Amino acid sequence: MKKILTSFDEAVRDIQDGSTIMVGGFGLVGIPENLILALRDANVKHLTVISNNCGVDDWGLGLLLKNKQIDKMIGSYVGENKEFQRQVLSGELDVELVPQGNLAERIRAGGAGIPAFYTPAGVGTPIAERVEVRTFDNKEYALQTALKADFSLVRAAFGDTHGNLIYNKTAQNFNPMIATAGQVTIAEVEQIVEAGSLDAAQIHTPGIYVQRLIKGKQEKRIEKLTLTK
Amino acid sequence: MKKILTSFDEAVRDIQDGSTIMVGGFGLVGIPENLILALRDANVKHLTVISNNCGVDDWGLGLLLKNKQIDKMIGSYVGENKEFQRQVLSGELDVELVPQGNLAERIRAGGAGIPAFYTPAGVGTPIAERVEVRTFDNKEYALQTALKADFSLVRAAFGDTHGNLIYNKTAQNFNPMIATAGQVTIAEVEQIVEAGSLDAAQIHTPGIYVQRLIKGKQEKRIEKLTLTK
Amino acid sequence: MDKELIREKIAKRAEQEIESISYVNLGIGIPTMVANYIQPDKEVVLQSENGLLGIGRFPLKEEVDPDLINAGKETVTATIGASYFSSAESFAMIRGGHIDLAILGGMEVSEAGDLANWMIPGKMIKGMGGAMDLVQGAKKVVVIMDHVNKNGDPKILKSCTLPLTGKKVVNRIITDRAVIDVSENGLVLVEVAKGFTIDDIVSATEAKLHVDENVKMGTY
Amino acid sequence: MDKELIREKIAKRAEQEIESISYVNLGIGIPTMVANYIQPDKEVVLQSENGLLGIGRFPLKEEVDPDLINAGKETVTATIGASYFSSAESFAMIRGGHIDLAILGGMEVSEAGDLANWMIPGKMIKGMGGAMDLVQGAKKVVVIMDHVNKNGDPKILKSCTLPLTGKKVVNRIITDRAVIDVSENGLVLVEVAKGFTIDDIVSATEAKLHVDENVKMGTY
Repeated sequence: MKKILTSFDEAVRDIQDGSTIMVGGFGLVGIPENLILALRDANVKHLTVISNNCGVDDWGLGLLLKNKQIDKMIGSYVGENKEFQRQVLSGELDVELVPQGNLAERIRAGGAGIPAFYTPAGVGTPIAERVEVRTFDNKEYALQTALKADFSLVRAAFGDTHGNLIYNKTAQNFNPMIATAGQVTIAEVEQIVEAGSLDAAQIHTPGIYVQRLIKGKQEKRIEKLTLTK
Repeated sequence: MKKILTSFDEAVRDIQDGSTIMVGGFGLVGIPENLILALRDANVKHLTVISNNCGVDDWGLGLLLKNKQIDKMIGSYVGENKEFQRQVLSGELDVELVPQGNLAERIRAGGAGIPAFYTPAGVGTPIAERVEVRTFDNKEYALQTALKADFSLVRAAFGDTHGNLIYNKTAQNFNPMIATAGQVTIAEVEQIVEAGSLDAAQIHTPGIYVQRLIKGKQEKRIEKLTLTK
Repeated sequence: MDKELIREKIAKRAEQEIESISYVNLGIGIPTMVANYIQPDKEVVLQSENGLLGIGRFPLKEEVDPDLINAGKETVTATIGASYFSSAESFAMIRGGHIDLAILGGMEVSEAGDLANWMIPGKMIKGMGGAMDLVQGAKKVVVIMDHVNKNGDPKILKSCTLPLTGKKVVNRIITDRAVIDVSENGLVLVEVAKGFTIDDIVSATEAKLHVDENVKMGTY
Repeated sequence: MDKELIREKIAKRAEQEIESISYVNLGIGIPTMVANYIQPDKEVVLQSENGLLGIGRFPLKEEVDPDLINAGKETVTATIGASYFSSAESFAMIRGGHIDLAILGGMEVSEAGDLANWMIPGKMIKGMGGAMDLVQGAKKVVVIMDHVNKNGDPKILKSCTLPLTGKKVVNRIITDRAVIDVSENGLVLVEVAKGFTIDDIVSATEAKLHVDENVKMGTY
């Protein structure tokens, strides 16, 4: 039932200059590695990227940054990336920092048809200076609007032929919401299985949200290896 | 780690006259049957009940209705219950009808610390007459406020000793959101298993939301048996 | 024609609205019957707002699971590739514009595409269920109903007299007598059922009806 | 005392804030270290805002799963009874008041309980991550930090000079020198660490400090 692709270049071919894209992942965990590589190779420019982080200098979204493909970044934590700093300070890159919970909820709202909602995070701080603040039950909340994208790129452990996705452990993170908020959602999955192979009660992302599926081998780079000796 | 009870009377003992309770289920599917029976026996009065439906005349929340324990009902569809109609027409019962999606989202918001959000459902209809209507991107939306409860009563198929819950098929329905929105959440489960028996990636309701667990045998009455001959 | 045959006729015509590779929500009543007529070559996934994507046929006696129902509370099965989820997720899906088509019953539809289908003042209080969410969220909303009520009075009106389910939400009306589109310029008659003339339809419709230049006669 | 020992001292004192049978979120840095000192008889579940309830110890080499990290992006394990979920669910949990305690680092705390811990104008842009959500959502917020900065200047101020993370959000401050509660009437000194006097603390604190009548000396 779903379009199952074999070429990553083809998967991202209609992403054009100036598109807004959302990309799943937290740090380097759960990022659609090969879709990002294909986007780098496609060399599309002036992207607005919505993602919790912006990769590291030589992996993940950092690759698009290095290649100067991103005009604007909306995320919650970008501290791991030196090139990011350089581009912001030089005025090449516009950045909107959003509290992580607001970011997650704004993306969910985008997929769920909720144009705006109120949240306490950021009230009384610089980030709420230009938004409506309103009191409910004696507590102040800031109005937050939904985020949507032209294309959503997500990564899952399993995808079935109906587009149903299951994520592995903390590689879930932003992927389920991002899958709902793209006009077109492209899922890079570690394994493609026949519909019916996954337990219907255990699907994280129902297939209705996924327009394209492609299988990709993951490097899964580890940012901070910490061990119990 | 969680309080596992064996007496349903004890499970509902601190629910007092005038409490607001939320009850999971859609029709008679996924309702916490034994918790409702115990509430009937406890004979607490003046309850405000938040639930999608209100049972049928002789089962589910219909039992509390028959026993005149409910002062106010907030739900989306109450058409299956003759006693409900009688009490509303006689002025004994106050009812607030809410579009089903608004109801689900208002309960989710209650559990998620979102005091209010905007939704299109109901705009231009009698139910949005007394709420703020606001335009985003040329479409009108109505402001909806969060719903919370003193006690949430849910039913799951499996519960583990850390309070993690897994629901069966469409018996999930309103239960996951209701579990998050109660000051105290009491879960009636078909089976209690040791922590670690359930797959961590497949938990529908994380244990943090559940304060009490109790095992209950379910009748699972069928409202409309429809068969392929 | 007897009532059951009329219902069948409407349901069969409504089936033509369903495109292959689409996600569809069918309301309670005649809309649910539409499922019986879906062409086997169409890939269609039916959504049930109580938390199921992939409604299957009714169960055999030995397949009945009391925990598996549709939004009409009827026992059903799930298709291969189905998924279950919460009511919040289900309505996020509906409200977020992910459902391609919703087919609902109607009491009244207005010239502007307003729909009334949930309450008659003074009668039994039932509740709107998910109808108000569906009419706002689905990409296309088709209302199926009898062309006139029991007294023979039009149900397609200049403006609705009953409390609304949604304002300007209907895209197409399919009745036992005609198919009518809601356009920016008002209602457009696009098909007339067998045994009726254009004049029959116009006189049984209170709202102003533009007749499409390519109106098709006797299509169903 | 060397830096590592001071960090350890603060972390150990902070551990006393954790009650048995509670859900706790530990921030990045020294707060993460607190986990190492949790008394084995306490039943504590650690939440990680990237979608894990039940953070376990760091993995053995053979246990490493690159898909399993904490919010500081360190490889971890999950405890028995853990659960994974999305970021939206994780922050619903945090924002909704389900986390009993959040322990965070701080750059500055004000008399009113304002916290600044996410940015220094003109320096590297990092972002606030989940800190702004955590300080608003957790039932109790404990800030742990050095009492004074590298130049010996107070970090507990009449009002913060850095951009805020949250306004009136801190319940308790634990430093290398003292434990201070934020009350409706201002800051209250409740404990003084070994080797310091009440006067030491008062003079190293810019904000007005009320000394609790039961202030405890040399507790850690």
